[in-house]
Amino acid sequence: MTTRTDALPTQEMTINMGPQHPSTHGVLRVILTTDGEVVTRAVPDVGYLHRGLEKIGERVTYAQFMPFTDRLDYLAAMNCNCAWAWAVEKLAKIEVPERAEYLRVIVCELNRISSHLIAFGSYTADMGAFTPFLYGIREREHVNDLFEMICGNRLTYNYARVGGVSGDAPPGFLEKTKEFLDYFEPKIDEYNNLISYNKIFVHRLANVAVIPAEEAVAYGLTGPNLRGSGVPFDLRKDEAYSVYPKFDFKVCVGTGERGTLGDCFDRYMVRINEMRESIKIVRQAVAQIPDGPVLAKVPRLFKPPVGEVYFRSECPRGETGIYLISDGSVNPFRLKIRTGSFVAMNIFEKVTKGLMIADIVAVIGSFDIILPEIDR
Amino acid sequence: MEALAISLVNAVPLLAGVPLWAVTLLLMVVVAAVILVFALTFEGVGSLVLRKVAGDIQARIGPNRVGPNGMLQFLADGVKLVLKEDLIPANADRLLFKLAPYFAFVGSFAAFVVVPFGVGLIAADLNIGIYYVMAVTSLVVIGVLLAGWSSNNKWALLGGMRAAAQIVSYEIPVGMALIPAVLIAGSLSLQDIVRSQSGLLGIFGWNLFHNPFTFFSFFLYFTAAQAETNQTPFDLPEAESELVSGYNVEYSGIRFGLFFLSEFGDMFIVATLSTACFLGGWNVPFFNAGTLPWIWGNLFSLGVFLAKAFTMVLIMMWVRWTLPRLRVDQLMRMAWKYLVPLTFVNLLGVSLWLLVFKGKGIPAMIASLFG
Amino acid sequence: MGLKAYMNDIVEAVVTTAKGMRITARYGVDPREEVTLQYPEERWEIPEGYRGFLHNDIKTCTACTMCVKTCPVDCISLESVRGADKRMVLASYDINIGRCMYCGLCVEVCPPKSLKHTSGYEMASVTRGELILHFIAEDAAEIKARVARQVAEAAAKAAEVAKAGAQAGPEAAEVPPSGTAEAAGAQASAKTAEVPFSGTKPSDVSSESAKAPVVEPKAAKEGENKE
Amino acid sequence: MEAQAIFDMLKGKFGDAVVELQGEGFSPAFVVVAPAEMNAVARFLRDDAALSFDSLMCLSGVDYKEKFAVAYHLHSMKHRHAIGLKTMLPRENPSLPTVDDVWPAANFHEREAFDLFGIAFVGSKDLRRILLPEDWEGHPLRKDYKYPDFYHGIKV
Repeated sequence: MTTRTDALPTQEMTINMGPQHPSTHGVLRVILTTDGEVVTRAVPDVGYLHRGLEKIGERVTYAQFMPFTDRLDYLAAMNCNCAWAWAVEKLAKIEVPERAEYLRVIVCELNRISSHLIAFGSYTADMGAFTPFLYGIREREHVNDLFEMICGNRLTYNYARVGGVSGDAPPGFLEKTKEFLDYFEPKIDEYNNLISYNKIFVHRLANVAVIPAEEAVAYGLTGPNLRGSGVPFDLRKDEAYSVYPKFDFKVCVGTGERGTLGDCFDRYMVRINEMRESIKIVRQAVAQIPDGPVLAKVPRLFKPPVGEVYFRSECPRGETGIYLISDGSVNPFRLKIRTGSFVAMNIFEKVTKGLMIADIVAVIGSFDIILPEIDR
Repeated sequence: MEALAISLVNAVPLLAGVPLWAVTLLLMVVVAAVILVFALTFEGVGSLVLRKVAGDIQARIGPNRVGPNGMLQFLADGVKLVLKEDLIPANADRLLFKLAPYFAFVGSFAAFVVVPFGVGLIAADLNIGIYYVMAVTSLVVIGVLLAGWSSNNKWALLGGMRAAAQIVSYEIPVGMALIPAVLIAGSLSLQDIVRSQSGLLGIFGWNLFHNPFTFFSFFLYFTAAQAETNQTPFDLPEAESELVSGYNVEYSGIRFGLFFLSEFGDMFIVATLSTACFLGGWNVPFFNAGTLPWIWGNLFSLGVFLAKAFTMVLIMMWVRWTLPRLRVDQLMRMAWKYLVPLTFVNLLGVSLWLLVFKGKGIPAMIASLFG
Repeated sequence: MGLKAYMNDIVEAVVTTAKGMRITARYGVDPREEVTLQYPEERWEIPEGYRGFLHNDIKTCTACTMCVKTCPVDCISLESVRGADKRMVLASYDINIGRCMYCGLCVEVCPPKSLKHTSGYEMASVTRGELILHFIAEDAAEIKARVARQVAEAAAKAAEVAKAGAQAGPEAAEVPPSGTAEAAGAQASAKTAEVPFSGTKPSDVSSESAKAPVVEPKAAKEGENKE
Repeated sequence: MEAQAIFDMLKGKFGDAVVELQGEGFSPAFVVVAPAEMNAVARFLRDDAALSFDSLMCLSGVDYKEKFAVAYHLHSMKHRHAIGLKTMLPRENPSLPTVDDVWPAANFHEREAFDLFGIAFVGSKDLRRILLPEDWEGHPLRKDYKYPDFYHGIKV
């Protein structure tokens, strides 16, 4: 294409997208510099939801911090609860009863399903199809019912405890879980028929914001965002924490089936496929769950030994790493939470160069960011 | 209209003393008022139906609190829109900002004039009917563009620009897809087009089944018209998840209401045009409503026409709640690379068909085979 | 783009759209698929162990302050005085449910299991003060005064008993001769009147809390009404 | 590769710049490096074929009361091993070379450490406050941080 120099002089436009924009998934602010509809630069501005969780963590005890992890990623609070519990247990070398680990895996994977349902739903809503969003919400409600049954709350679960879980599964919980899985499994095909392979939807996502594998690794992407680039890295397999090694499941990676490997469609598809794998894991866990206690003996005034530990677990939005420094007192000395969405925002500016405004929305949705996790 | 006025004067001796122009004017006002009321009612009911359909499709219930089963929700919405404060942004171009909604509303409302509701139910049977509809509905784009520009809001501006590009592009396939019906009827008048589809062939007399090209024309028209009315796969000008709400982001109260109404008006116009041009208008299979007494024939044909049009509206809503939105470059590509060439090919096909088969459609030919 | 790819594109678009529309149509016509719960009329079944509003059964509460210590957001405040029988007597027990995050940690640590989650979840108020649940209707100062009186009486009685004992037998001479019973009682009351523990008071609403009504019975009733 | 082996390798390459190995009680073990050599060590860790730490999992600032520290958690996608890097900084004007040219992932983490600890990363391509407002005073995660009473006249 030749560029004409005698053309009408034009000016770039700066648009403020967010923090109150319907499809920035919360209070993300993006400063767009556009040439018409084409974005020349998109700078993310985060921090509107900063609550200083890390500072709070230094002032409360290890057990008291558990409810705060609910607020870390409110769509996957179970995963965050368990990540915190695992990190503290790794620090203090606490043996957790096996039944508790199984329950944790069950709730984590159910939460992964519900979180991916929101990711799927809000993504399609961003793309203009509102109906799948409500279907996603409808299915998520069943997961919420299950969680309400096991821990008493629907959003901020506070279920895991240092040394186990807060309570055993009530009678009927495992049966209901199985029922839900049977009900839910065919729905994934329905989603695929309804929207995933819809021509318009595919066109919107394919070849948009392609992230090659090396770049994804260098930028520290994790979780579905990394696997969407074709890197088969899943902490459940590679770190093999908890009882995950006992289950048979596949690591879903992007295949570039409708475009280039590592585009938005691959990241989206990884999530859809991961729901199937989570169903598999929950089925196995429900079948194998042993009897026994669910909470190890942990002293009420819990003081872990002096030390530093970094624990990473696979949350729906990527690796949630907890760097925990203990000085031997009842409070953590320093705690840093590294989250998948925070890292994903780092690559945002790079991949959005030259896209259109509508694609910005597609990219935000494909990373499945959640703001409390970014700002902490 | 004047002829109607003369017959009215003849029928009602009371009016004999009144000058003819006054009667005509009075008649015009009455007809306009009737159509306005109809349009507003339709738009109100349409918005209710839209929400109900959305609820059904999305496994919800939809509005059900105002009135029995939520039937009066549209009244509540209307009252809310009228009573809400009408805000004008400080930096807006006040004149254009106030003017824009009227353009949009007039554009969609004026098209109702030539809608053939029944055998004799048409406000003005213009001999350039289709052309007129195309022309006045284009006024909407001026309103939208003005709204986008005068709001002094970047999102609104983007929405307005998108709307302008979109509607201007899609006028071409819309027009081209309607021409087959004009060719078959040999007239631009919508009433003539509807009449050309009557006859004893039943639904096979409709232009939809005239020949394969008209069949495709219908779908091409429907697709392109979805885009012209900013319906969902093509709702880029408002695109609430991208442009927040597009061109009407700064509007509130009754001014927003006018945009809202014009959107539904457009929807209905598209439905009526596709009904009149492809689905036989007020024609009923194997029955000529024109043979009935005037009042019954009109009522009957009105019912048939509205049933067909509402079915089309429902299908539009169904599409709207199923599909995601296109990107702006894809939208343009779809218009210029797919719809425009296809409609031209179609037009060529229809023209050749009419030339070769002397204006006869497939059903007519089959019927003539059987005598 | 060849003609074949061009036509394929069109066919694929039509087919995938039709597929999607079939699914939405199925939901659209099937009323059984509607999942909306008509909330105020219909309610969902609250499972056992639901973490609703907190309720403290003050009869069994031992004022041990475990709940106050464990609360991550400091929403519980209690005042207690040492009673005549050496037990702690609650003077006030307030929960600011506007601040509570329903984490359930306090319920878990409660030794007499007097603090419980009810199944109540509905509450609206116009002032923040109304969001503070007062579990003891009586004024804290009154209770403190009463307890102090009781303690004094008990001390007086004890002293009397001791005096009687001293008069009865010579071995009772060990009773400290100095100080009359009244003086001992006054001393004791002065000691107990100091509040041994005062929980954190919800600071931002403390001024409003005085005029707030007692909402505890209502919350409990709401919980029962769920069935 | 084990932490001890990595430490020995780094010690051989960088000599005195590699201070000590923090093994007991640390998971993963930390290799403590002098701040000036940080970038070179990072580059070596990434580029060496036997190490190839291609991903930076986490970068955190730490306030050890008498000293600041920056802790790096590295992971190798190729060899699937992990190591920690740590560098100690003085409390006055803590600064060290950036590693965002080695791992682009470092940028946001460095901005966070700059924001919450006031640690300057020299040579960073974009070092602004990230979570707090641009005009916020102080660095809240420092142990000696005093909570402000007001921010722009609003009670905090």
